[in-house]
Amino acid sequence: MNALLGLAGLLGFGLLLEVAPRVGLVPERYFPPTSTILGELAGQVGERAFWVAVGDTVLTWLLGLAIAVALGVVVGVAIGSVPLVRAATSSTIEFLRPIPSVALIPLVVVLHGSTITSTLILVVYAAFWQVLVQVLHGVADIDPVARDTARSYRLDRWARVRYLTWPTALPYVVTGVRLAATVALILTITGELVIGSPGLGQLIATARQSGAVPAMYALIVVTGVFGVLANVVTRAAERRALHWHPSMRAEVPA
Amino acid sequence: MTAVLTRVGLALGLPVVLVAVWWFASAGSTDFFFPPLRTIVEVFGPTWFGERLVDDVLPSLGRLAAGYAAALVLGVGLGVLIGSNRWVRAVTEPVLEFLRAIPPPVLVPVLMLVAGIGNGMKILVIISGCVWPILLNTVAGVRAVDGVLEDTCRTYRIRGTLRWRHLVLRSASPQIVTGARQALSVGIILMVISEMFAASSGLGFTVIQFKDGFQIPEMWSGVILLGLLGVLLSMLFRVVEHQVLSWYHGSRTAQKER
Amino acid sequence: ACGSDEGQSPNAGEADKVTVGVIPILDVAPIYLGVEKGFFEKRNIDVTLEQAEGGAAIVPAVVSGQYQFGFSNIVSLLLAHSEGLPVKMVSNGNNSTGVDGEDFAALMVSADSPIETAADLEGRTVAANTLQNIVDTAVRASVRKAGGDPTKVKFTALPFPEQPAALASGQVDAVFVVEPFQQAVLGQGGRTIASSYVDTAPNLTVASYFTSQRILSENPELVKRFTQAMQESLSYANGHPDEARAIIGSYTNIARDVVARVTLPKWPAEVNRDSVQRVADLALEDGLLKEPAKVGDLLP
Amino acid sequence: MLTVDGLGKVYASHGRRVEAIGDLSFEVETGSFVCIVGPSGCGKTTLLRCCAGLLPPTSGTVTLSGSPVTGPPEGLAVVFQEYGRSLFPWLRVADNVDLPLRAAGVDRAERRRLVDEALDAVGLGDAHRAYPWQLSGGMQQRVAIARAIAYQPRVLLMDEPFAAVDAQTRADLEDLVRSVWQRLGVTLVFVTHDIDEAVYLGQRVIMLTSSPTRVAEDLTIDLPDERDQLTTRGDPRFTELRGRVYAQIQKAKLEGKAR
Amino acid sequence: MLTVDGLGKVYASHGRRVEAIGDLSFEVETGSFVCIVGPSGCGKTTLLRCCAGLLPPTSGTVTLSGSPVTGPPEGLAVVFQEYGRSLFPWLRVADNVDLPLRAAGVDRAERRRLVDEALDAVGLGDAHRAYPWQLSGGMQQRVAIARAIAYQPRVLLMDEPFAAVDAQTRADLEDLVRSVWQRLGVTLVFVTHDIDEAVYLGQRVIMLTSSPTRVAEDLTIDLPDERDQLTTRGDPRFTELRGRVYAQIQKAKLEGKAR
Ligand SMILES: Nc1ncnc2c1ncn2[C@@H]1O[C@H](COP(=O)(O)OP(=O)(O)OP(=O)(O)O)[C@@H](O)[C@H]1O
Ligand SMILES: Nc1ncnc2c1ncn2[C@@H]1O[C@H](COP(=O)(O)OP(=O)(O)OP(=O)(O)O)[C@@H](O)[C@H]1O
Ligand SMILES: O=[N+]([O-])[O-]
Ligand SMILES: [Mg+2]
Ligand SMILES: [Mg+2]
Repeated sequence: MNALLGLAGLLGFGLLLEVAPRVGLVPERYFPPTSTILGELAGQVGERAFWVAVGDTVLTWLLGLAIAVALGVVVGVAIGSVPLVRAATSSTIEFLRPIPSVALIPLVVVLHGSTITSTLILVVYAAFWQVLVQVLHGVADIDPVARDTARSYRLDRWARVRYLTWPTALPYVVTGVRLAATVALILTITGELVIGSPGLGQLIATARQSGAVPAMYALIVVTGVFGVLANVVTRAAERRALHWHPSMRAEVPA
Repeated sequence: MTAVLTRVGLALGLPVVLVAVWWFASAGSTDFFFPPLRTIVEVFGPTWFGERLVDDVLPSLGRLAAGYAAALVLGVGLGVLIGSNRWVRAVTEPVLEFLRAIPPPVLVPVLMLVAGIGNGMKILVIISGCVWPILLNTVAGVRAVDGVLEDTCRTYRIRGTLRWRHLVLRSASPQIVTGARQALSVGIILMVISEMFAASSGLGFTVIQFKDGFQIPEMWSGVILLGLLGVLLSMLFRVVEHQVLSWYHGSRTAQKER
Repeated sequence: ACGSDEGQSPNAGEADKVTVGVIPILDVAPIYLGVEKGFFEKRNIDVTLEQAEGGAAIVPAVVSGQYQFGFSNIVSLLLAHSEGLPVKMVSNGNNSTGVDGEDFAALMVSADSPIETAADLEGRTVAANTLQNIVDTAVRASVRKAGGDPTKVKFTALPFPEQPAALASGQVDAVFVVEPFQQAVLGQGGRTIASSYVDTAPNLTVASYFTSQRILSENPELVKRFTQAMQESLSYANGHPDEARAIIGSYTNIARDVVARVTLPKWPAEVNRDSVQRVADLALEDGLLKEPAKVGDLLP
Repeated sequence: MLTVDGLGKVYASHGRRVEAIGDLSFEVETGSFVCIVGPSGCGKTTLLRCCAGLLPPTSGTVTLSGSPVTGPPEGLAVVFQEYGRSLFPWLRVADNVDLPLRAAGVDRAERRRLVDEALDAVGLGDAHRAYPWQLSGGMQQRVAIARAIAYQPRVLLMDEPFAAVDAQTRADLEDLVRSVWQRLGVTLVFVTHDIDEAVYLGQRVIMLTSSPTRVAEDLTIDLPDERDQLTTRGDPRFTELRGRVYAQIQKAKLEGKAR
Repeated sequence: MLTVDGLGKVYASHGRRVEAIGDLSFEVETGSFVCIVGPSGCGKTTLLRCCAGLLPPTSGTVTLSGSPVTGPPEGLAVVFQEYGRSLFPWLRVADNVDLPLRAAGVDRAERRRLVDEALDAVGLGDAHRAYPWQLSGGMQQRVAIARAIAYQPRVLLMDEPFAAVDAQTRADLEDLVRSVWQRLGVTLVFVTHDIDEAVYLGQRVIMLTSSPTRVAEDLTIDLPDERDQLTTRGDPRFTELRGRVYAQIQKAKLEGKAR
C-alpha cells in the first residue's frame, strides 16, 4: 500500500516536471520535460559506457559505505564503551567532523590523483562521521537497569557487547547507515564530478561541459533512483533487524 | 574546581597532542603540498584577519546563517506536516529520498536558473542540503509522540496552537535538535560548495582560489579556519541546545539514576 | 610532423606506460587523435588519458607523480611555477585562431545589450570560468585594448556550462565562453564584442602540455619522445580538422551538429614564447603574480 | 449518568487478535463512586479508554448523560495508569496542572488559585517549580491527580492511580480522592487491582472476569459514607464485603482456567 | 551469611547531595528469608544495589560469606524494581531467562529444562516465544522472577517484585517465592512497601526509617514455616505482628516530619 502511494508520489512529481517546461513555467532548454529526460536515459541505458560508469559509482559508493560503517561501528563502540576515552576524544571529534570533505579534495588529489581511491577517501571521511556519531549516541543509551542486570548475572565482556551494547546501539547504527548511505552517494557523485574519477559523476561533468542538458538530467535521475533504492533497502533491513523496537511496533496503526 | 579542570583537560588534551604531533612531524617538511604547520600558522593571521574577514568570511557566515535559518523553518514546518499525516508521508517519502540523493553540486546549475547567481542562489544551495536532516528528524520526532501524552491532550481538550506548541513541537524537539546539529555541519560544507560555482568572494571561494593559485599554506589555513568555525558554531549550538532541551537532558539523567 | 623519425625509440622492448591528465574539451583533440593514429605507440609510449575536472587538479597530480604529463592553461602553469612548483612545459597545447571575431573563445553579450565594446564593461559584471586565471587576464586585455579601465570590470566565477543561461537571464552583463558554449550563446542571439585571446597576444598559446622536473631529470629521453609525439599529433590535427572534429565526438558529449559548427583552435607544434611572456607580463600587471615570472625556466 | 451498553473490543494488529472485552454492560449514576476490579490484563484499561472516548469500541456503545461518547467529552478527566508518561516532561509541575485550564480558557487568576489548591491538596504545595522527572514516582502520580482535580471535571476516570506509592501515602491519597469526590460531586470510576482499596473507596464494586471480559458481579458497598482508614477497615462488614470480592475473583479465575 | 556493616551512601551529582543511607548494620543468616520495609525513597533500592555489588558504598562494607562484596558475586541474582527495563526487549521471553545460564556455561539440555520449569512456575508456560513488550506489566515482572529462579542463585535479592501484579497473581507469586526459597535453600532479601506482604513472607522484617536511613526495628516473625494465604493471614499473631510494623512505621514517619 505504502509502496503504491510512494509510486504515485513519484509519478506526480514526474508529471509536474513534465508539464512545467511544456507550459513555459520554466525554460525548456535548461529544464527539459520528464519525457525528454527519460528518452535520453533510455538511450544511455543502451550504452556500455553508461553501465561501466554505473558500476564504478556503485562500487565506490558501496565500498566507501561499507568501510565507513565498519570503521564507525568499531571506533564508536570502542570509544563509547570507555567513558574516559569518550570524554577525551569528544572535542577532537567536534573539530574534525565539520571540516568539509570538499576541503580535502586538493589533498586527496595530491595523494591519489583523479582515481577511485581519491573519491573513496572523501566518501569514507564524510560517511564515517554520520555512523560514528550515531553509534556514540547509541552506546550512551544503554539502560542502566539493563546494564546492572547484565552485571549482576556476571555476563562477561563479550556477552555484554553481544547481548546488551550491540542491540542497544543497533537502532542508532541503522539510522547512521541510512544517513551515511545518502551522504556516501552524494560524495561519490561529487567526487567524480569534481575530481574527475570515473563514474556517473564524471559523465555528468562531461555532459555539462558539452552543454548536453537532457543527458545531464538523465544521469541525475539515475542518482536519485539510487537514493530511493538505498532507502528502500535500509528500510527493509530496519524492519527485519529492529522488529522488537518501539518505533517498529508502532509502525502498524492500532 | 578540580572537576572543571578535569573537563578542560579532557577537552584540550587530545587536540593539543595532535597539534603537537603535526607541528613536529611537519617541521622539516619540504613537500609542497604539506607545508610545516609553522608556515600555516604564520600565514593564518595575515590571510584572514584583514580585509578578508569583512569581504569574505562575514558574507559567507551571513549566507550560512540565512540558509540555515530558512532550512530550520522549512524543515520543521514540512516535517510536522509530513510527520503527522500517514498519507502525506507515504506519498512524499520516495520523492524526498529522490531529491535528497541528488548531490548539491549538480543541483547548483538548476538553482542558478531559479535564483540567479547572487546570494539567493547560495542560500538556496545551503537550504537544499540543510533541510534534509532537519526534515527527516522532525518527521521521526513527530511520529514518536508518546501515545499517553497524546491521549492526555485529547481528554483535556488541549487543541490547536496549544497542542502544537506544548505537545508536538516540544516532544519532537530532541530529535529536531539532533537534525539541526547535523544540518549545521552540512551547512558549512554547502557554504563552501555554493561558492565553488558562481562567486567572486566568500570563505569557500577564497580557499578554492588558494588551491587553484597553488598557495598551499594559505589553503591549509582556510581548511583550519573552516574546522575552527565548525567547532565554534557547534559550541554555540550547544549553548542554545542547553537552553531549549534542559528538560530533556534532566529527565534523561533522572531516568538513568533511578 | 617534421623530424619526428629521428627520435623513434630504438629499444623496441617494453613500451613506457604514461598517464596524461586532460580536460574533456575541444582543446585536447590532438592528443586523442595522436593516440588513435599511433603517434605515441610508434615512439614506444603507451598513453592512458585520464579526464580531470580542470587544470588546477592536474598540476598537483603531475607534480606528485600520479600523472606523468598533463594539460593546463599557461596561467595556471605560471602561477604554479611562481609558487615554486617544479613544473615544466613540454609541448604546445593549443592557440587562438588569431582571427578577430572568429576564435574558439569569445567575449559575448546578449542581443539586446547596450554594450558595444569591451570598454563598456566598466562597472559591469563578466562571468569567467575561474578567476585569477587566463580568462580574466584575457578579458582585461580586451578592455585595455578598447581603451577602458580593466580594474573597473567586475568578474564572477561561473562554469562555462552555466554561462549562456546566466547571460540570457541578465544575471551577468557579459560572458567569456569557449566552444561549444560560444555556439550556445550565438544560438540565443548573443553577440561577440571581442576575441580576447586574440587581443591578448597574436597567436596566443592558451594551454600547453607539461611534466614535472622530476620526470624531466629522471627520464629526459621519454620526455623528448613525448614531445615529438605531441608535435606530430598537433600538426596532424591542425592539418586534418575533420578528423579532429570526429574525435571530439568520441570523448565529449557535444551534439554532432554542434561539433560540425564549432570554431576549432589552432594547434601549432611550437609554443608561442612571446605570447607566454606577454601573458606573464599581464598577470604581473593585474596582480596575479607578485613578482616577474621566470618564463624561461617554464618554457620547454 | 454513564452507560456502558454491550461493549466489546477486539485488538487486531500484527496478525494477532485479542478479544480484550467480550460484552460489558453497566451503568454509573451521576455523582456516584464506582470501583472496577479485575485480574491483570482483563481489559480494565481498555474499558476506561472506551469510556473516555479515546478508543472506538468494536461493538456496543458508551453514553454519557444521554449522548453517545465518540471522542473525549467535555468535563472529563482521566488519570492514566502510566502516570510517568502522562505528564509533560518539558513543563514544570504547576504548568502541567495549568495547561488543561488554559486550554479551557479559564482566566489567569482563577487558574492560579485552582492550581495552588490542587497541589496543596495532594501535598505538593512546595513542588510548583520542579519538573516531573525530578519527583519520585509517587509524587508524579500525585501531580497527575492534582491536574485532574484542578480541572474540576464532571466525570473522573482513574486507572490504578496508586500502584506506585507506598502504603502510607496511598492511604492519604485514598482519603483525598474520597473527599474530592464528596466536595465536587463528580462521577468517579476507579480502576484498581487492590480489592481492599476498591471496597474501602467505592459505593459499588464492579468485578470483571478475565478475558473475554464480562461483569462477574456488581456489588453495592453498604458502608457508611464517612470512612476512615482505621475504623472502616476494622469494620466487620468491611471484612465481609472484602471476602465476597475475593471469593468471586477466585471463582472467576478458576472458571477462566477451566475454559 | 550476608553482613551489612556501617553502610552509608551519599549520592553527590550535579551539585546535589542526597544522603540516601545514613548508617545501616544488620546480618542475614545463610538460607534465611528477610524482608525489608520502609517508606518510599528511604533507600531500599540503594541498599539492595550495594548488597549486589552494583554500587560502591560511601562508607561501611557489605560482606558475603566472609569476603567483601566489591562487584556482583557469583551465585547472586537480583530482581529489579524496574522490571520493564531489566528485560532485554530484543530477546524473546525464553531467551531472556536463558541468557544468564548461557553466560554461566550451563549445557543446553539443562538450560532448556531450567527455563521451562521456571516459566511454568510463574504461570508463563505458554509465553516462551513472546517478546517482553508483548506482555502486560505483571507478566513482565514474572519473567524477571523466572529468570532469577532458573539461575538457581545462592543469594536472591528482590526489589518490590510484585508492585505491578494483581492481588490474586500476587498471592500466587508470594507462595511461589516461599516455595522456591524452601526448595533451593537460597538466602533471600526481599524489599517491599507492603507491610502485610513482608509479614506474610519473611522470617524477619527489617524496618527502615526515612532518610538518612537507619534500622528502625528488626522484627522476628514467629509464624510457623508452613504458611498459606488464608490461614496465615487469619492468624491473630499475624494481625498482631502486622500492627507492630504499622505502628513502628507510623512512628518513624512522625519522627521524620518532626525533624
Ligand atoms: N494496543 C493493543 N494492541 C493489542 N493488544 C492490546 C492492546 N492494548 C491492550 N491489549 C491487550 O488487551 C488485553 C487487555 O488489556 P488492558 O490493558 O485493558 O488490561 P488491564 O486490565 O488494564 O491490565 P492491567 O491490570 O495489567 O493494567 C490484554 O490482553 C492486552 O494484551
Ligand atoms: N542515582 C541517584 N542519584 C541521586 N540521588 C539518588 C539516586 N538514586 C536514588 N537517589 C535518592 O536516594 C534516595 C533513596 O532512593 P532509593 O531508590 O534507594 O529509595 P527506595 O527506598 O528504593 O524508594 P522506592 O520505595 O520509591 O523504590 C532518594 O531520595 C532518591 O531520590
Ligand atoms: O583552457 N582554458 O582555460 O580556456
Ligand atoms: Mg491497565
Ligand atoms: Mg526502590
